[in-house]
Amino acid sequence: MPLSGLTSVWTTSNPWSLPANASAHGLALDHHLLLNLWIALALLALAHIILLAGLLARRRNEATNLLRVEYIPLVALAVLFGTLTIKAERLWAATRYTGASLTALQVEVTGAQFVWYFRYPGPDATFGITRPQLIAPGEGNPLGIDPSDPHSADDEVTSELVLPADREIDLALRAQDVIHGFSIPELRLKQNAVPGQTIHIHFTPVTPGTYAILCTQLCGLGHYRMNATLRIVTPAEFTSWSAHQKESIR
Amino acid sequence: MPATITPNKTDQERRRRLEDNDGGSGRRPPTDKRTGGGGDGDNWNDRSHGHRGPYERLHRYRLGIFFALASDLMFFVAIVTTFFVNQSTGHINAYNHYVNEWVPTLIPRILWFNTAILIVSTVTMELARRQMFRENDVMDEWLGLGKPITRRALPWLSATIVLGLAFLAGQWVAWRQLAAQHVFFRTSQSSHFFYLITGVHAVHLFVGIAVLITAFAAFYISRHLETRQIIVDGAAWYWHAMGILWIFLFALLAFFQ
Amino acid sequence: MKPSHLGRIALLTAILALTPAAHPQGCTQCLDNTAATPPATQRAYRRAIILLTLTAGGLFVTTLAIFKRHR
Amino acid sequence: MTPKNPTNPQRPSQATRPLLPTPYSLLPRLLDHRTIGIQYLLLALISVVIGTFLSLLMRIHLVWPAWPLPLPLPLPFHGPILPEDYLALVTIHGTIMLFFVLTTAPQAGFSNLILPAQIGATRMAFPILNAASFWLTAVALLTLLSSTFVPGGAAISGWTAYPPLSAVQSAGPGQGTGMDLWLASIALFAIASTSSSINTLTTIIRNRCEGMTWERLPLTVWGWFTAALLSILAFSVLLAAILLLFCDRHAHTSFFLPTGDAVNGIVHQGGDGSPLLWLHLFWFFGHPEVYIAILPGLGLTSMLLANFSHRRVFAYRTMITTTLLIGFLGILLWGHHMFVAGLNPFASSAFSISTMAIALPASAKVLSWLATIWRSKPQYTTPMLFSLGFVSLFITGGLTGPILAQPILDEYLHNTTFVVAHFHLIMAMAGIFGLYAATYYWFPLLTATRNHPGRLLSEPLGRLHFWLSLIGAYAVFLPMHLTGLMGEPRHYAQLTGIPGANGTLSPAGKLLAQTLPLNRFITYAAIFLATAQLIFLLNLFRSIRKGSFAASNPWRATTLEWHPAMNPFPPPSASDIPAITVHRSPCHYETTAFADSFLPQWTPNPAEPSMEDTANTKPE
Repeated sequence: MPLSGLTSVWTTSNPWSLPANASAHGLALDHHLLLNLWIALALLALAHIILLAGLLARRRNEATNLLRVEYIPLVALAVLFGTLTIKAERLWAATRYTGASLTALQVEVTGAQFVWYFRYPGPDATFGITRPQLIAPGEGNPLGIDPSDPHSADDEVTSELVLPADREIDLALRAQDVIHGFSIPELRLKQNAVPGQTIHIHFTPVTPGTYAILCTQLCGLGHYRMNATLRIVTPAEFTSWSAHQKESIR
Repeated sequence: MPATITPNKTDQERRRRLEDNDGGSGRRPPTDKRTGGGGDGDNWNDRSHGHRGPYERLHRYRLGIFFALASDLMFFVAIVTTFFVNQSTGHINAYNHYVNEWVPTLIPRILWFNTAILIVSTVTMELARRQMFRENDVMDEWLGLGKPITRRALPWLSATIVLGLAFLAGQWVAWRQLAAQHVFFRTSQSSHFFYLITGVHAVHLFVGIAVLITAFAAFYISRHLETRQIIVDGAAWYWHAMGILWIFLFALLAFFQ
Repeated sequence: MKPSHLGRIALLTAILALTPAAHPQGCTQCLDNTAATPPATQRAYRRAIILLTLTAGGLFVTTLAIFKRHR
Repeated sequence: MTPKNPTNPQRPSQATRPLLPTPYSLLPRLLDHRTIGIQYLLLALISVVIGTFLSLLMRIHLVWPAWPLPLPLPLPFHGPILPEDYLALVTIHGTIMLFFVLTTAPQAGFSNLILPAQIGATRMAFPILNAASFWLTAVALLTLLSSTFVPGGAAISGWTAYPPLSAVQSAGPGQGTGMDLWLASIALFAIASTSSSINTLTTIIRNRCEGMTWERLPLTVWGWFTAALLSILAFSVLLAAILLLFCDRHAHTSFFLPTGDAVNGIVHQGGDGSPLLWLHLFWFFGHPEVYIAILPGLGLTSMLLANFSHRRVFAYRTMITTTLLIGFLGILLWGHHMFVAGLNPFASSAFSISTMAIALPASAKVLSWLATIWRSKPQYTTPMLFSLGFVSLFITGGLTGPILAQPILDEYLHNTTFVVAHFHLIMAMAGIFGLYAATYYWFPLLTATRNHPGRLLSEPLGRLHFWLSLIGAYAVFLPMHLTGLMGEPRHYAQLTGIPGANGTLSPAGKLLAQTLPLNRFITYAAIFLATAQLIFLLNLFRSIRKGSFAASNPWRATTLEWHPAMNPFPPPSASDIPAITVHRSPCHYETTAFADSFLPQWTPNPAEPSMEDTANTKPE
């Protein structure tokens, strides 16, 4: 399809391209984004050509045909923007309207000034209760996990997000203090973590590799260094990694 | 000029100079209903009365007050919005249950009484306002035949001031009663709103009373009839708006908590 | 008691024992989802948005109407 | 009108006699709308100089982090720029530029100077309110600037001030006194601009001269009208939000603070507030605000394009409608700032549709502009050039709007420099070009006194200024789209040497470092753009004193502000104040083979009224 052609043109001919996509939903997003960019570019060129041509051409009586000059182009634009909207809404619905499947791997992401914590529920697939009073990064309990809760025993907290490829991930975003923005450019993922709320996003990473996790919502003086690393690994590597994590916990 | 029924040039000029130069100094009969001429047959002469007539200033101020009240309404709407959202926001408690800890603040019974007072004060205010525009009296007063308007309007105006002060006192009592039950501004989510809404409204009424007192003084200070009319009229519209607003806010606090 | 009964009871206990392991994830999820935006809060926000837009839009149109009367 | 001008009523002085015992000569001057307009413009000029300087500091710091600002005395931001300093720069830059330049100059400055004249009125509706709102604005500016001197420095939470960052004092330096001062300043500004908008609206509706029906109002007036209408609706909501936030900060309430919010070990125990609520209230104000900044520019551009291409504005009535539509839709689409902020996905879809809808009135305006100048061989004066620049920038910045209006794309582009580029092109650059067009166009009216006629700004300098500014604007903000597409987030105090997870350059560090070449270029371009503005300042200060005198209607314009009686020079004598009457809609030009003539709104009809005239003045 021509769109992929455009994509390749963009990514090859342009030294400053989008970061390579590493998620399942990213490809469609990229296509739609590039389609939009090309349309914008075309309209930009068209408008400026009309502008310059109109300025250079010699004087003539003023246009009077409201229908031809104003309404027909408007209808055309309306159709164009309408189709773009519908396309975008369908992509949006696909990623956001429905929750994750029950088999999705659950990871809790917690933003605090100025660091990301990642918590894996462990074998019981349930996160232990957290209490703000218990938050003590110094004593190795940055999330304030309540030890008296049986579920919390096998929770693993890491500073690096490790995910298996090709499995749906269900991220539960939380923030301890202020609003943070959880963003993984390569996964075409962005969602604010709001204090007092748990916000779910779900996606499927596909390409193994290490990627950047950024904070994209101004959260204080350390905003610029609030980043973490995402490692997408093969399912086998992931199981061994989590096993190793359990070792380290004991 | 096209052939339309228009006052002749001199008349027009005089009118304009008067309109621009006299700041309602009353050199023109205040009940004069002359409408402007000129234009090019663009139904200029079919304009609504008072648009070019003597009450130019009055209507200008009315319009200004309308816009001020419009933006004030948005102010309160924003607060009410916050009320609805905070009312239905909860959190996960220590036992991992989702709880909503909104506890309605029981409104003191005296608020009903206060509301009644405010409604009555609106009526008296309207009566005072009506007295300002009785044409015969206006003519008399403008011609300097006594002060019939002042005589008629002052009692109602004073009544409004008294009732307004009574309302504020009543609100104060309400706050005292809540404080006696150890319900303060910071006590609970709903008490925030009770004190905030009643407080902000009280501030508005306070301003209103200040204006009313100014109007009262204006009867003795201001030499211009129109100025007096404007102050009373403006105060009246403001007062009505605050009255209606209070009824909504009261309903919100009484029934929607 | 007959072995068949024993079998049934065993099956029943097995099911009862295994269900908790099967559904906690579901529970965490529904709990979290209520925490994210419980219907009440969603309704409140919807009401808030509508209230703001309607009032503002109303005032906008009213002003236009006034202007039109004076035009 | 000038102070001692007889048409200036003695009413203000009477009304304020009890208030302050100022010299009788000074008071009318202070209450005179032209003086107030000039005061507003001066305030905006000071602000824009400061704001530009701050933006340069940011750009330089981004690419040369080590470079300390060599300020002699310990002013704010001297020495090496720390991360919190950078965020303070961001905050003050945004606040100053949006509020004190892009809102103040067009909406209060030029509207005071030009609006009454354009509707044939001799003064604004409420002179005292007018003066009060200016002085309130001045106090607001001083409050904002003073916040940089307090311990902890200025607020660091950006011009949007999202809580809890802005609600909790311990959330960072500058969130204590600095934040309080910021809130106070914005609250004052909100009150000031609400009251000045009340004044504008009342003036437009009430003080029009005879024959000035709303079909005949210049589009600038429509722009001012819509913008003022938006301000009275939006600013009071901001005021309420600020009041609530202030209670959260000082009265132990929790409107925006959730239970168990733990900032630096201090756990907030209170009711269940919701940070999202601030976003709703703020953006309900914030989005109309950006339209307030641009609407007057839209109107002015239409008028100038028509004037200099010697044509009627194409589809005049449609232009009025679109102006109002943009204003109306502007109220309904604030949610597009919150697609990834925790808004309900369904709400996101709704807001995205209403946002896409506004692309149509905007496009209608562009079409009408293109049609107006199409094959018109316009006259390339400096105001015309800046209007054309406005059109170009409006198109370029506007086309990225629909992209950002789609939630799925916003999921990638939100808070990247792509957004920064978008709103700087369409709001900041287009807005400032509109202001320049206004300045070059109305300079004769700005400088006219009753002793000497108005002066013109130098045309050659103006043209130079235009071309350099246009090149600079595109050079700064086009590459910024690319860095945004590469994933560079906003508000980052550093792009290099960001500590990674394990010592080495983290993936985040790599991603950001890739944008450095472009960012260097952007910084050079920004310095270039800022330097180009010195030409304007030079032109301004030179022409104020020794610019060439202008005729009473130098641009052969048709709108009322060029009516001889509206010009302070020569001062009309008390006896003959002409009754200004409007006979037709603006922009009437006739081009015959022999000559091209123009019919100002105020000249009576020739013997036989032209067809277009009657066609155009029939009531809707």
